[in-house]
Amino acid sequence: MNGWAMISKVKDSVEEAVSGIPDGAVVMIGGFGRAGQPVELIDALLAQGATELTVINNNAGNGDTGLAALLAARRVRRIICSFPRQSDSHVFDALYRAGEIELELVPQGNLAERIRAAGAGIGAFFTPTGFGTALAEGKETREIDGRQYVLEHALRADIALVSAFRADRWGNLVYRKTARNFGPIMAAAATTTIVQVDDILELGAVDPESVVTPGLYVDRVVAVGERAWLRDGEFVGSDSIEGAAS
Amino acid sequence: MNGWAMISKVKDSVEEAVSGIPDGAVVMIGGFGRAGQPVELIDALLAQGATELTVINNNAGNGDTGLAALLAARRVRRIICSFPRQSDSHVFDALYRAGEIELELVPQGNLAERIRAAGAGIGAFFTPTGFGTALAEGKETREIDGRQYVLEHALRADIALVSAFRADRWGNLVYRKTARNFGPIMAAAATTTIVQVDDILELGAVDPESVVTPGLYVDRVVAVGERAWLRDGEFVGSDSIEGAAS
Amino acid sequence: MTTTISRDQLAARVARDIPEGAVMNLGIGAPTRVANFLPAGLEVILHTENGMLGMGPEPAADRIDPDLINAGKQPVTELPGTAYFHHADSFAMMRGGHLDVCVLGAFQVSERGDLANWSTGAPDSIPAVGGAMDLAIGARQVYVMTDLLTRAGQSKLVKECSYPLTGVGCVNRIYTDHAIFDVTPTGLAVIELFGDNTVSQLSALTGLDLDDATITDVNHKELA
Amino acid sequence: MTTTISRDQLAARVARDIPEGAVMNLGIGAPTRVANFLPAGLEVILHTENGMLGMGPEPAADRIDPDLINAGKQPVTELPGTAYFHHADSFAMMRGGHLDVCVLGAFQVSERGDLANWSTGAPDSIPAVGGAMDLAIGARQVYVMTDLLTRAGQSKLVKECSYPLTGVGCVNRIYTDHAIFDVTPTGLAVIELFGDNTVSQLSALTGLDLDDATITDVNHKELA
Repeated sequence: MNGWAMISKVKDSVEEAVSGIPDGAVVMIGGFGRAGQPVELIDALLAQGATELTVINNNAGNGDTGLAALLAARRVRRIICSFPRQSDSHVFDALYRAGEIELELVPQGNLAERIRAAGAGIGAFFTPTGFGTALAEGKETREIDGRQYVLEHALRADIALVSAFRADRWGNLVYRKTARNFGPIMAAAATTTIVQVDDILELGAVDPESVVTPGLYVDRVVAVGERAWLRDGEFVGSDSIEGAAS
Repeated sequence: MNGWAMISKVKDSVEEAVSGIPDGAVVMIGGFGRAGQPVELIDALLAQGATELTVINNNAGNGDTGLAALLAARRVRRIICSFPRQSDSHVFDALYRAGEIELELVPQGNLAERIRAAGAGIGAFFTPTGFGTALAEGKETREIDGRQYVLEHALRADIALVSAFRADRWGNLVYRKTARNFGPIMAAAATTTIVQVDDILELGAVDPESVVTPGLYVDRVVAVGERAWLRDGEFVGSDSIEGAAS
Repeated sequence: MTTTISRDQLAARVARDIPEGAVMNLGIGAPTRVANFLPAGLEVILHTENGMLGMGPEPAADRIDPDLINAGKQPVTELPGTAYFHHADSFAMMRGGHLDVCVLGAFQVSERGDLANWSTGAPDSIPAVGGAMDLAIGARQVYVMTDLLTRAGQSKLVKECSYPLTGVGCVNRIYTDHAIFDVTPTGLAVIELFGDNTVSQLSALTGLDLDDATITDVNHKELA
Repeated sequence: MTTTISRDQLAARVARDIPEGAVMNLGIGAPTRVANFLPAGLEVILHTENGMLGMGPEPAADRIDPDLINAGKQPVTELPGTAYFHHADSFAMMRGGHLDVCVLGAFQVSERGDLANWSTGAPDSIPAVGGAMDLAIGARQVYVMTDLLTRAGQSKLVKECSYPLTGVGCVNRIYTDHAIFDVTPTGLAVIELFGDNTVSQLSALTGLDLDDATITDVNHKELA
């Protein structure tokens, strides 16, 4: 190719993918429950050592792995989420009751829209969700065409950790089923977006009509191998998947 | 199926698809230039006779067909668009100079975002586009995190006329290349969304990962036959396409 | 002691009001049972706020796909016609009024249709709202499905909610184990009684003035 | 009479400043020529605001696809790595600052970087803004590419724009047929001169105080 380097956002390891995340960073982490949680990147962030983090995620960790492990290691100062309390959120629960983690609770749709606004260059928006509730206290309200709205502001991050299905070297991404969830909007809302995928395909192998996250939103992408319930991209059943039903 | 009717949004003709559009309706019309312009639906609307319309489109008609023909027939009282003046917008130009059509000019990205806001239940939003320009005169402004923004409001419609590529009977839509443009956001922003497609596929034949407009946004869909430059969905060249290069 | 219907009977009763073609979101908990009582072959499109329309029933044990879950994080399946989308698009569907019905649980509903279902306000509880506030304002028809009384015997239908609100004036109808209530501009109206319940008994139980719309409704139907 | 370079020479000069991997939007008109001068094999990803990243060159006459056009409504092609998206997503990319560079034409640019390029304000003209205002605020680097002088010989670089603004303080750099100017906090700085132009000649032509950053810049590079 005439000696040009070609664009490649591909990193060889999760360690390389998460390198340079500073202490105090605001980190968006994709996923809804376990679906779409970028477990390998979170583990790499844990090993990398950044601390005093603010984490933006729908939940506050499940069980003892992934985000929960990051919390257990006391790397997270503050969490912005919609649904911290779950049957298996014991790590967060204990930290919260001990006053060792700050919580900003945001209705899930406002959380999603605030993240979307950050990526879309919208400074703030009037949403009907939460009007008249405790989660809108102190916020500006306005009646527009007879409906009541609350002003919510864009929510940005320094880093996004996202789990997608497949990528090409430009960073074009496709997701898989409901594991898509927060990935596309977080990828657009962070200064540096780091993505783990099952496989990296040749450029041109992702159907242009089906790209969900165009590559301009992605800074680094790393392949972590096929998820346990797939073979060559096809679902093969769940008999041997640990925790799949939890 | 146990005697249930099954969901079908499929209409047998464009006449049926546009029936009931009232005088005075606010009508969004998809398309950017000729790409994605729902020509058959516009022709049907012309035949149907509704008048005193407000039209929301990126442009204000090209040549003498489609939207331009609707304008020429004096059915449109007012147009909201970003780029009325084009080399072949002579129908609009003449009406405008004669004072026979009202124009609301909106920067293209604000137009798209206002339409998106209407579909998404956002009442208004702060956008940086247009700040300090004549198109923001009289509008509320605000500085947020050091950047200047203008408040823009959601833009709704009674009717959307959209051209997509393929649909199923639930109204799930896929588009083709840059003919996608305003279709997905207009489909979500109108009370009644009417779509023309090349073909209607069996339910389940549209890849769930690739649906661009989920069926809940679509009220009526009609097949108008394959576009001239395709055979069985594949591009076959443009030798015989009238006006393709214009 | 008034008579009540079972939770499954109530779910079946809600299901009877869901028309073919409805796009519906069922809240976590009892509302999810409504899906079990939709007639086979009736096409109702289920939305789950984590990014899916066309959700099907729970899979067989060996077909659980961890990438395919509902808002309660339970494994589900996809039906022909399914579409996936991201979280902002999913909540845009709700907020934008594109869902026909959602069915939610409740701690309390006021006679003006205020809903409280996300927090009891207990000082030591960990707050968690999830999508509750979006669902509450996010469908053309917001149905609540609940026991009329708490375990302690207190009415969940109240003059003013004492628990933190989920949404203001957002509920259209309340399906309870005693009766069905519509929220009207003048307060709650009983539109259907279960068992031997009477409107006056329900007024006593709830401490609310209740309109009797059970007869009126039938008349309207006959006149229509 | 000062010397000037041709429009194609100018397009080639702009192209030299575009690094591999840049995501770029080229405005309608002269800026589109920049693409012709990007080195073969250099991966620069072209955005067109009507919903495409990865835009390729004009097709052969028999391969014109009416569904595949750019913002100027001209037929284009797709390259491997292309992605399509709808208009709101496309303008979100711009407004959200995800484009590295856009190159625009201009009627006027003020010394503070205000841009006027959508309307001459003539009372009988039909106003049309298109995506101009979004592009103006919608890239990390906003480059203007223009002749320095109008056909009537007036400077397009001005103290204050007299034409209606497209954006306030949005321009970073102006590539003209006489010289290249950076917009700095203290006004315009000449960073490169073409032909035998001098900074003082340009000051006379434009009527503006211009910083001479042509030498300073080289020094900086040597020191870096």
